[in-house]
Parts: sequence; structure tokens; C-alpha cells
Amino acid sequence: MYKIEKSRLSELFAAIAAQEDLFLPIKKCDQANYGLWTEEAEVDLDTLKTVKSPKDCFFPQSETLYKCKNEDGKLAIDPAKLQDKPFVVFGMRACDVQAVKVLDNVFLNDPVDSYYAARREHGILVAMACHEPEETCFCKVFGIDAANPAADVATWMVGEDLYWKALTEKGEALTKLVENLLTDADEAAVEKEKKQIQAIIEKLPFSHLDLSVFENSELMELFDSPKWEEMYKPCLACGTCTFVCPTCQCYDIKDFNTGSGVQRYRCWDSCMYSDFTMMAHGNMRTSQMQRFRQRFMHKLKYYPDNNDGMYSCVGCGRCVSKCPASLNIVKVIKKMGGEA
Amino acid sequence: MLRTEKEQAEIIKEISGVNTKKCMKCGKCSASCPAYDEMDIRPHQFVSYVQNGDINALLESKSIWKCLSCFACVERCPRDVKPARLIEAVRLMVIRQRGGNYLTPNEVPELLDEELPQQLLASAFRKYSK
Amino acid sequence: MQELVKRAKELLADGTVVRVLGWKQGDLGYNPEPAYFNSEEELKDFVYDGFCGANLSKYMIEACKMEGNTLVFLKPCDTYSFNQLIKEHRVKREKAYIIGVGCKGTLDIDKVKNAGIKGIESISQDGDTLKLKTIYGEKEFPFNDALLERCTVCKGKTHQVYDELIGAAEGEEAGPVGNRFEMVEKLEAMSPKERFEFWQGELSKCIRCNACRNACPACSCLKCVFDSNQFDTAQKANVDTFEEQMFHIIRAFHVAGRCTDCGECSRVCPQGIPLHLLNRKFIKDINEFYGEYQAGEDTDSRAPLTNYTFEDVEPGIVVERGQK
Amino acid sequence: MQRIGVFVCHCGSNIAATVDVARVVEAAAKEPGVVHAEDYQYMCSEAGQLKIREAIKEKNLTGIVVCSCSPRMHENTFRQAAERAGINPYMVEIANIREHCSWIHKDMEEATEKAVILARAAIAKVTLNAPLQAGTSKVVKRALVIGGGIAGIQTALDIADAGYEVDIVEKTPSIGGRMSQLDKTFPTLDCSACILTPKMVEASAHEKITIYTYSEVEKVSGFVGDFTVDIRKKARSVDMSKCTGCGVCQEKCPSKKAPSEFNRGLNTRSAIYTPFAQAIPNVPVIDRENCIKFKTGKCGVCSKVCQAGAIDYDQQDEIVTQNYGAIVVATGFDTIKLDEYDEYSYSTSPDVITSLELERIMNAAGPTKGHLERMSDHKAPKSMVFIQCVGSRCADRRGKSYCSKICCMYTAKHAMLIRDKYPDVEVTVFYIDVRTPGKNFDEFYRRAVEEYGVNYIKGQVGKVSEKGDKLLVQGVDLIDNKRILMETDMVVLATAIEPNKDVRKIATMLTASIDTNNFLTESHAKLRPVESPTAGIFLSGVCQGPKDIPETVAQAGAAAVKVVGLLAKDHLVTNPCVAKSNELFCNGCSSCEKVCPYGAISYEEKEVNDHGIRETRRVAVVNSALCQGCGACTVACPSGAMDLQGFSNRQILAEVDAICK
Amino acid sequence: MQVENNKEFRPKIVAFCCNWCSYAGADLAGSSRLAYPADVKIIRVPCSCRVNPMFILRAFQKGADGVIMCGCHPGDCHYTSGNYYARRRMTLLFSMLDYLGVENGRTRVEWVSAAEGVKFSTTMNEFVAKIHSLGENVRLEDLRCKN
Repeated sequence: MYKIEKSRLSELFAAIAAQEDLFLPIKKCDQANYGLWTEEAEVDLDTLKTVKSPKDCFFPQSETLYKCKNEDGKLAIDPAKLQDKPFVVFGMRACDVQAVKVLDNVFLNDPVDSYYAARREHGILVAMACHEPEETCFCKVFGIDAANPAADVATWMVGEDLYWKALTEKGEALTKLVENLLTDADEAAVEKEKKQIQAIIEKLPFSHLDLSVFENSELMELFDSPKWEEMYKPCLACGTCTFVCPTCQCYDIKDFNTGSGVQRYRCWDSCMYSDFTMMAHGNMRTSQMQRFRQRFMHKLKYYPDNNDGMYSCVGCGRCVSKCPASLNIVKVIKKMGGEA
Repeated sequence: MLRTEKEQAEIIKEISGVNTKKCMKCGKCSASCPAYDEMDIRPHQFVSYVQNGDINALLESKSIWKCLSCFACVERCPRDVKPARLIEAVRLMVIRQRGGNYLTPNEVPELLDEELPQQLLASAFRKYSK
Repeated sequence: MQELVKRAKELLADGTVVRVLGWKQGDLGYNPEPAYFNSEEELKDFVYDGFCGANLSKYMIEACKMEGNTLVFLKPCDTYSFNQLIKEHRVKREKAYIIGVGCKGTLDIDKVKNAGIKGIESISQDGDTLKLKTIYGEKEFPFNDALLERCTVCKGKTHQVYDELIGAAEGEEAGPVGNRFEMVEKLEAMSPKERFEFWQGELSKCIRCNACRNACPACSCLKCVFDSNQFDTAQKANVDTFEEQMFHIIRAFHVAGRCTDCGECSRVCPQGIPLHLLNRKFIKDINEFYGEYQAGEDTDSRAPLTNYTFEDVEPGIVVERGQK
Repeated sequence: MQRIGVFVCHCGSNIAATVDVARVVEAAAKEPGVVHAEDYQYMCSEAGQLKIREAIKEKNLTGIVVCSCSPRMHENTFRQAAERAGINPYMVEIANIREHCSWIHKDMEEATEKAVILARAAIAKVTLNAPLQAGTSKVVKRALVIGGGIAGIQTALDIADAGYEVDIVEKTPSIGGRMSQLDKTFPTLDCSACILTPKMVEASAHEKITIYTYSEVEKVSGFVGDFTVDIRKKARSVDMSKCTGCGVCQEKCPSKKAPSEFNRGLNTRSAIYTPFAQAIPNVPVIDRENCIKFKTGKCGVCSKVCQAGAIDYDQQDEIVTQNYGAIVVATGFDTIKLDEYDEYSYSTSPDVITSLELERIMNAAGPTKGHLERMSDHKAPKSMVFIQCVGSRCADRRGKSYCSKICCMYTAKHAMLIRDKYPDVEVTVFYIDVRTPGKNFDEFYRRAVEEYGVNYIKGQVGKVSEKGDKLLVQGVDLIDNKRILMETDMVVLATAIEPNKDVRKIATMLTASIDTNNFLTESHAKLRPVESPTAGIFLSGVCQGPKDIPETVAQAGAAAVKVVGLLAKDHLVTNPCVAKSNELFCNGCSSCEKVCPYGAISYEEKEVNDHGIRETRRVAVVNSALCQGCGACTVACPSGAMDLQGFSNRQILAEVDAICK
Repeated sequence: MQVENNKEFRPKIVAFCCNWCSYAGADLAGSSRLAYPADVKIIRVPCSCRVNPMFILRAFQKGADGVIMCGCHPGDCHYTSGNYYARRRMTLLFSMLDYLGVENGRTRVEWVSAAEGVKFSTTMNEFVAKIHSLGENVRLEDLRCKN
């Protein structure tokens, strides 16, 4: 275990950035979001949750797949370059780290998504324990320990120091890179911090949600529940929940006409949108109720059924605070019978 | 300092804001003018003199001192030419060349006469000061 | 609030309405959700407090398609939206029983959180103070400091359309409020470069979640142009170049003259983009160029963009104004 | 996938001298969808068109682009060529590489580059063109003429003589209009009544003509070939079918204080009245505002004296709805108000009169029975002054910027008639210019001067003031540069004329465009002077611009021919480039309806199937016969449901993209 | 270097012209041989009221440096009132673009009648000069269209 004074973090960031691209929470126009570190950037490690999750670093909201051009009547194709250099994502919360694992199950299983795989291969995750969890957090429900994030490097902010512990080979390598800035530290302060975090988490209002109904009920039974009809109505069909969600992985592929050619890109899609999975004949989900149900059934039933019980919600609580209609997955879990 | 008549005409047009090309030579300004008979160059002629650049004649004319600044010509001109403004501009040019006011604000109260309309005084002040 | 519930029960009982559209108690102190109540029993969860910011007029578009009449609770500023929707034939007046509810201002929980108050378990109000019970202890916060921006420039406490009023008086005036164009004026006074940087910063945060559009009562299109292939304008691409701005310019343009300035767009934006500043710019321009106009004040006047006078200002005014 | 052919025209050297035509062909050939590209000397020639037709057939082209002159020149030519070769005429686009390129650029490199881009834009557009079918609409074989003056009467007679039904709507109780108020007419000094009344009688007797007097057009809907018009027949209070026109009621009517409109308020008339003796129809109306019966409930004299029992105090306004294939506007003119011309003392002195008032004074049926006398003391004047251009050629707000055109001639007429009949009267005319273009017009004016001794003075009058029982005229003689102060007995003002006040209301109803002076705009100033830009609306008389009687009659005949040409058709071909609403996207918000200048958009409740969701929605429906294809609705529509065929959103965007490439 | 760049700069300018007045005005400019720079490319629309703000934004997105719209003079619209609507739309749109920090000289509306070939030509000359002084449009361009 190492540590570094909080006041020297900018040196640390500069050292990392000198070698590799560094992404971390940056405050811009009052909002914290992950962004590329620059000397001018306003790093914000105090905000517990960035608006968008760090999902962007591995699975960007929009990415070009290839470009094609008409060159004298012939089609010229120029595929996008895959990530080939290491990069660091700093300050991820335990829930966000777990979310990457959720994405891994989707993108790294056959057929492997080469764009995602390349980023995962080169990405180094530096996580940070949650000093002050909030009322919207419910990671505990999914067995995530906010005090012990499981990334390449785990860090804790205790008092005026950042404690640093490499957990993987990648983490070790990164540690080596910045070794000269770190000093050795004992674990006592961190252990105390962990206990404190865990104690707070125990007290959070949503920490004890009961998911057994999703484990014990038949898929069709949940699917046909009349409760969906009762729940969906306030939903405005915007994509806020899906776009702030660290695990939502649906995307759409579209073409952009640049005038001189076509860029084929993929971008996040939202199951809340009316044209989600639209096909030539129309859409199989014609009502908002069906789309609403799709999202939560996917998070809480379809995905766990296909992934050894791993839920595709990590309890980060972003949707809880951002839904314009104050709908959220907690309300759904409770309504379906998961009141703690 | 010495300007050609053409330049002077431009200055007069600029000071007065009059577009002499708008004149359709109907003569209503002269027809409306109470000082017509006193004038050597008549209001409608002012417009064409300026248009043609005959400024020296205007500078020397007595008309500029005969104009009452009653603005009847301005009011009644069907083409919105405002001949009185031209006359005033020529007058200003003369006064500026001579340098000095014929009348200062202090002298005005003495001239006040119950019988005289205020407008006349205001006009006089316009006429005889820079 | 009890009076609202009582009246709702009466109206359900006597068959005037078959459902009630209001707000339902949330699972945190500050997140009530818009909800339909179909019975007396369900009304036990009804709530009306400062966090009931949602403008229910938008929901009335769907409610009007349902069988039977709907009782809807509308705050004063929500009624402008409702009127505007009547004008555009998007709701049916006769399908709604409107109770105009009094409004003391609606609140923005993020203002409280940004002040460093975390782990909120419950909230109560004591006079001008919000009392917050948090995991990290008891906290207090001045009510007025938590007001949403739109409420600090409240356009009035008068309901434009209603069947009855509860907790509000006819012709009630708003208290002293700020100038809602203050920020617009400030931006106008900046240099083009400063303005560009301001908007570039704000709009580049946009994640194209469409919350602004979907919450907006004026954006009531069955199919948004940004969802259709009419203009080849992809709705989902999120690129920090012009496309984001195109979306927001066109959205503001489409609601120009129809926007009642209800402020929902800014309230719901997950990235806190001050979208109302776009709408207000149009409102300000319309007022200056074509005479004062408040969308939603009536149901039959012609909107500024479907109207004209022979003497309207020329588009060159933009350049002329810039030179001053 | 479209198969597009590109045809580049040299236009002799007009294009080829500045644009490298071969390079345009070469570049166009590489564009997606283009399967054929060639150039030729004159594409519009028969040989050029043959090339197009052959290429269409040989290469199975689905669309063509012609790079040539302005589409305003030859779009139709090439559309017809395409149609002859079997493809839809609307699958043709023109790249204007002459007016917009070769003629304005000198540098060959630059011009060629631009021509290629223009060709590319046209190719991009035609790729998205869809075949359009011009529809047809029926023609109702009946015309409406609004206004019953000489313009309206002549138009109606000419249309009726061609065998079509015509209705005349006249606002006043009788047809005849301004001409009926005139005494004599220039330049031949015919008696106005003598030449007008036979036409009035002819119109009223014509079996194809229906006259609605004391009536107004209330509402117009529909479009060329089939307008629906509501006509309000105001309550006359006299049963037209019973009245014999004996005139007893007018004699006996005790209320005789209403100013006579016909005599320009110079005398009074009874409350029940016909405007003048030769009125058609010769049926009086009760002016309810002045009728004692209507004001107090007592009286009823007219009813008692009427042998025919025609008086009907309970008569109500009646709305007649009728369909017409064409509408002619002949609403005529009035003189402007002189309230603001204080300098001429018109409002203060009864001896300052307008020329139209003088017409009534000179007329044997007028207030003075034709004796020339002053209205103040009924003495015969010894001298008279005529002032020209009162309110005409005025740049200020009081008057009109235009020349009223008729004043110079009627003033000469008046002066001549007065000098002829009363040789002892001195007549002076103050003029700015004397404008007499017209056959025998200048000769007429010269006779007034040379034979009748009328004194013409160049110079506008500055002021007319009352001096005792005389009028003092202050002016200048611009030729002599001399002040003129002249005492006279009467002053006659040649007052500017302006379109009838009601024309704005009517123009709005007809969506006929109107200029800043309220004259109706013609479709083309030179080539289509009697047609309004709105199809099916025609213009006759002064409503289109100042003109005298012969010009009015000529224009009336011209308008009639245009109407007859329209009514002779059974069907009209409609422009297929009209708006079309996609009902799946339509919100039913009415924005489009509000901006449509033609009332072409209506709404209906319709069951739609939106990808499986069936529901009843309020959707916009465009009447393609009414729509003129301006596209205002397409921009008002927020959802893009409304689009314009031939200029669709996607087509225009494709052009934008191609240009910005 | 800077100077050279400016010399090279060939602006892309889109002109929307209504069929009845301005397009005919452009034709007249052509037949009268009244030159204006080849940078201006005209798109024919039936009426100025057909011009959707989206068209203008799209042009900028795709790399136009200036967009000008021409229509019949107010009062002379072939369709009676189209240009009145267009006038309001463009006024508000231009004001909004200005508010967003886009140089306000990049957009313009000019009323050009069928008889005003001279006006059409001078307007285009002026507008192109203005765009030259403003330089390349960077604030409204979509970077994806850059290459």
C-alpha cells in the first residue's frame, strides 16, 4: 500500500498523462463527467457520482466504425483504428467497476466486439472507495462493496491523503510508472475508512432491497405482471436513465452523410425510445409499457438468467436522481415485491 | 479652406439633410412663402441652385436673411424636400464663414415683446446665431 | 393537501371524473412522481409539495385519449401549457376537470445537494426553512434558496384555465420576482466569442437523452423531426460539434411562440444545461419585435410565427442591433 | 435506383464560351445514379430534344437533368420532351448554367467548377424526384363581377355575350358607379349618362346577367374554377318583385335631410330613395338610419302611399351562396379625403370643391340643375381657379405617391365646358405638369388653351384663404418667377383618386395581392395586366391602377376574354407541386392551416394505423386543387409531416449537401 | 501565411431564391451580365416561406460559410403572404444564431424583385465580400464533414 498527499495529485495526474491518456471526473459548466485530463481541467474527485458513468471510456456514446467514400466511381472503405495504446480511467466507483464487468459479459463473449475488447485490453481501471455514500446508492443490494472496489488499482481518500493499492498486474505496472510520487503506507487508516463506509452503507434507505422475487419467479410470471401497467405511466420515454446508466449496452448503427462520403457510426440506443429495435415491418414493442418493462426485465431478469445470476444493475443510483419523472429501478424492485 | 462650389453644395445637403433630387419643381414652396416678394432667389430656386451647385449666388443672396423660418414650405412640400432647411444651411455657412453670432442668448429677453409671437423670436435666434 | 384529496375523492365518487392525475409520494423525501389515481384507496399516496415540479399538462395529451374524464391538478404556470395544448388541439378541454392548485414555488433538490447536504433521508418544511434529516445528521436549508430558477422569476400565481381553485385565489399576484430576461441580457451584452464559448461549454454536455424534449409540453409531436427520416437528422448521434446545437436550435425554434416558459426543459436536464435561456431568447425577441406575447394566455390568438404584420422588422435588425 | 441522364447544352457559345462543357459531362457521368451524359449545341432545339428522347428510351432513364438556361425559360420544353419519351414530366430538373453561371463569370476554370456543382445539385435533387400527376378540377361555368360601375358592367356584358352566366354584386342601390356621376366625358364631350345608361339597361335585361345591388361579398372560399361565394343582400325594405318604381314614396317621404351620396353631399335626399333617376334597378331602398319609421316606430307614410304594397319594414338581410369559376374585381375608386389639406380651405369654405363635386354641379340632374353657381350664396361665379395634383404625386402621408392620371384631362374638360357655356367666367388652372398621353388628348388640352382661353399657370398653389365673400389664391408663376395673388369666386381641386376602401377586405377574401397603395397587383406588369397572381381572379378598371373610361372599358373587355377563356374549359389541370401531409406524422396542431394563404388545408378526424397502433387522430388534409405550392405550411409544421411535392425537404437538403460538398 | 490563407479562401455560399421574384432577378442579373462571384450557388424554392431553418443550419453543418435568402419584396409575394412568414422566421433564427455566438454577417435576407438584376448582383457581391472578411465558418461546422 502506498499513499500520496492530496495536494500532490496533480503531479500524479501529470505523470500518468505524460505516458498514457488519463480519463477522470472533470467539472465543466457545473457538472462532473469523465473527460481527458489536461492541465487546465478542473478535476473533481469530491462529486460521488459523475452525471454519465465512465462507461464512455470503453463503450463511447458515439463512435465511428468506418468511413467510405466514392472515389471515381469506386467505393473506398477506411475502417476506424482500434485502441492500441494503454489508457487510465481514474476515480471509478465500485459500482462503475462492477458495471464494466456487466458490459464484459456482453461484449467479450462470442461474438467478441473488437472495439470494446481493444479498449478493455488497454484500459487500466483505478477505482476509488466512496467516502460518503448517498441515499440514492444501493450497490450493497448487488453484493458490491463500495469500500473495496475491485479494479486494477484501488484508492481511498482519507483525510489529506490518497491511499493506493495495486490489485492486478496492470495495476502493478501503473504503480511502477508513478512509483517515485508514491510513498509507502500502512493499512490502518484505510481499514478504519472501510469500516466507516460500510457502516454508512448499512444505514442507507435502499441498502436492503430484496431481490428474491426476481430469483424465485418464473420469467413469464414477472413479464405478465399487471404491475407494469400501473408503473409505467409517468415515464416520458426519454433516454435519461439509459444514458446515465453504467450498464446499459444497447446501441444502434447509423450512417452519417458527410457530403464527401459516409461515416458509419454506432451510438447508444435507448430501449425507452419509440424507434428502439424498429425494423422494416415496424416495432414489436408498440407501447411505452412494453418498452418500460423491457428495461427492467432486462436488468433484473433476462440478464441474470443468462449470466449466472449477475444483475445488470449495479445500484449506482444515477437513474434515481436523474429521472425527470422520478421513476427508477428502486421503485420497480419495491413494487414487484422487493420492499426491504 | 477654400472649397469649390460643388463641395459647398455637398456640405449644404449634408447639413440640411435635404435630397434635392426629390424636388418635382411644382413651386408650392414659393407659392406658400410669406417672404416671397422680399426674396431675390426664391425658395424653389434654392433647391435647383443647390442641385446645380450655384452656391456663391446663394451665399450672397438676401433671401437667406429674408426667410422667416416659418417652415410653411417644409409643411406643404408634396415631395418632402424641406427648402427652409436648405436656406438655413446656406445661412449657417455664411455665419460660420464670418465667425460670430449676430445674437446671443443674453440679448433675447430684451427683445421680448408681448405682441410678437414666440415663434418669431425662436426663428430669429435660429437665424442669427451659429 | 388534504383538501385536494378530499375534493378528488368527491369528484371520483360523483362520477365527474374516472381518474385523478396528480403526484404520488416517492421513496425519498424529494422524488414524488406524476401518477394516475383510479380510486379513493389509491389516493392515500397522493402528495403535493414543493417537489411536485412536474408539469402535468404534458400528461393530459395521453389522458385525453383515455375513456372518461380526468381530474388534473395544475399549478398556475402549468395552466399556460394546458391552454397552449388546447389551442393546438392536443388536449380536449371537456375531457379534463382542472383544479388549480396554489403554488409556493417548486424546488430543486440539486441546489440542496450542491450545498454539500448528502444522504438525505427525509425533508420537512418549517416556515421558510427546509429541515433535512440525513445520514450525516440534521441539516437546514432556506426554502427560497432551493427554488428552481423558473420560480425565482415566477410569471404569476394566476391560473389561466380551471374548473375550480384550491389553495389559490383568482388574480393572485406573484411576490417580488427577478427579471426573467436578466441572463439573456447578460449574454446579449457579451461578445460573440464569449457567447459562443458559453454555449459551446453548456451544449457540449448534452447527452441527447431527449429529456428536455419529452418533458416539454410544447414538444408534443407524435413523431419528432429528429426521430424521423424527413431531414436525415439522426437523433442518437452525440457529437460535440454542430449536431447538438442543431438539435437545440431547432427544438427552440419549433417551440418559439408556443413555449410558455414553464421551465421543464431545464428542470429535467440531467446535465443542468440552462435550456430555458434559448427559449427565453425567442420570447424576448418576439416581445421586442412583434409585441408582448405570452403563449398559453388564451386559446385562440395566432402564435407569433403563424402571424405577421406588414411592418415587421427586417432580419437585418440582428446586424444593426449588433452594431450598437 | 434511379437511372439518370445528364444533358449539357452549349447554347451556341452562350454557355460553351465560358463553361468547359466536356468537363461538366465528364464530372456528371461519375455521379451516383448517372448512366448517361452528353452535350449538344442546342438542347432546346428539335434535334436536341430528340437526343434526350432517344437516350431515355435506349438507356431506360428514369430521370433527366438538363444543364442549360434558366428553368423559367425551358423547363416546360424539357418536361414535354421527357413526357413524349414516356417518363413522367416531373422527373426533370434543370441546372441553370447560363443565367446563373456562364453569363456572369469570365474565368473558365471558375465557371466550369460552378457548373459542375450546379449539375451535381440537380442530379442530387432528381434522384429524389417522384413522378407527379397533375390533377384536374372542374370549372363552374359562371362568373362573378364585384362592382357595378362601367368596368363591371362592361366585363359582365362581354362574358354574358359569350354565353356564360354572370352575376354582378354592387354595394350601392344601383349599378352605374362613378361614371353615372359624371356630366360629360373627355375628349369627345359625350354626355356620360347617354353612353352609360344604355349599357346599364342592357346588363339588367341580359338573360345571362343577374344583378345583386345593395349587396356585398361576404365570404369567398374555393379556388380557380370553383369558388364558393356568400353574397349578403342587404335588406332593401322594399320588395323588388312588387315595386313598380313609380317614385311616389320618395316624394311623400317626410325625412328628407340625409345628404345625397350621389350628389357628393351637395344636397339631400329622402330616407327612401333611388340614388338617381336612371337607377337600375329602379327600386328604392330605405336608409334605415334616416327613416322615421325605423328610428321612432311611427310614420309608415311610404307604406301607405305605395299602391303596389311593396314596402316591407321587416325585410332581413339575405345570404345567397353561389359557385363561380372566375371572379372579376371591378371595385373602382373614390377621391381621397382632404381633411388634412388645410391650405386649400376645403373644409372651411363651401366654394372650394372637388372636381367630382363640380361634375354634379354641372350636371342637369345635379343639385343646381346644371347651373354653375357657388354653393355658399348660389351666385354665378365670375372667376374660377383649378388646382391640379391635390394629393397626387405626394411623397408625404397626406397624399398619394402616384399620378392620378385623369385629372389633367377632366380639368381641361371642365375649363373648356365652363368657358363654352359661361364665356364671361375667367378660368385659371394652376398646374405642375400637364400630362395628356392619349389619342386626341393633347389636342383637347390645347383647344382649352387656344380656343377657349383658359389661363394655365405653371406653379402649385400655396394657399387658398377666404377673403370676404371671395377666395384669395396665393401662388407663383414659375415661368415668370412672379408672385400671384388672385381673388376668385370658386376653387376646384383636382383631388387624387384612390382605390375603393373595401378593396382591401375583398383582396384578403380573394387572397389577391395588393400593393402599398391598395391597388390590386397584376400577375405580370406587361404580359398579364388583367390577371391577379391568384389564379381565377381578374382585374378590371381602376382597382388595378388609375385609368380613364376608354382604358377601363378596354381592360374590362380584356378581363372578360380571360374569364371566357377559363370558363370555356371543362377541366383545369392543377399544379402537382403541392403540399402533402403524412398523416402518420401529423399532430393536428393547425399551424399549417394558419399560414396557408389559400385555405387549402382542412382537418379531419381519421383512423390511422401507425405501425400497428390504430387510433383516431385529427390530421391535416391538403386540397390539392386549392394549394398553390408555396410551402409556408411545410415550415410551420414542426414534425415535418407536411412536405411539398417537387420541392420536398429531402430534395432541397440534397441540393444543399451537393453544393456544400 | 495568414494572408495567403485568405487568398486561398473560396467561401461556399448558398442562396435560396424564390421562384417568382429573386430567382427571376438572378436570371436578369445573368442576362444583363452583371457579374458576382462564382462562390454563390442558387437553390430555387417556390417561395421564401419554403425555406426551413433546418435548411440553413444544414448548409452550415455541411460547411457553408454564408447563407443568404432572397424573396419578393414584402407586399409583392406571389403567394400573398409567404415572405411575411419567412421574414419572421428568419429574423428569429438569425437572432438566435447571433445569440449562440455565430457571426451575424453569415446570414442575410434580401428582398429582390424580378426587375432587380442590379440589386441581385450588388447584394451578392457585398455578401461574398462580407463572408471573405469573416473567413471560414468554424463555429457551425460539423467536424465530421471536415475531411
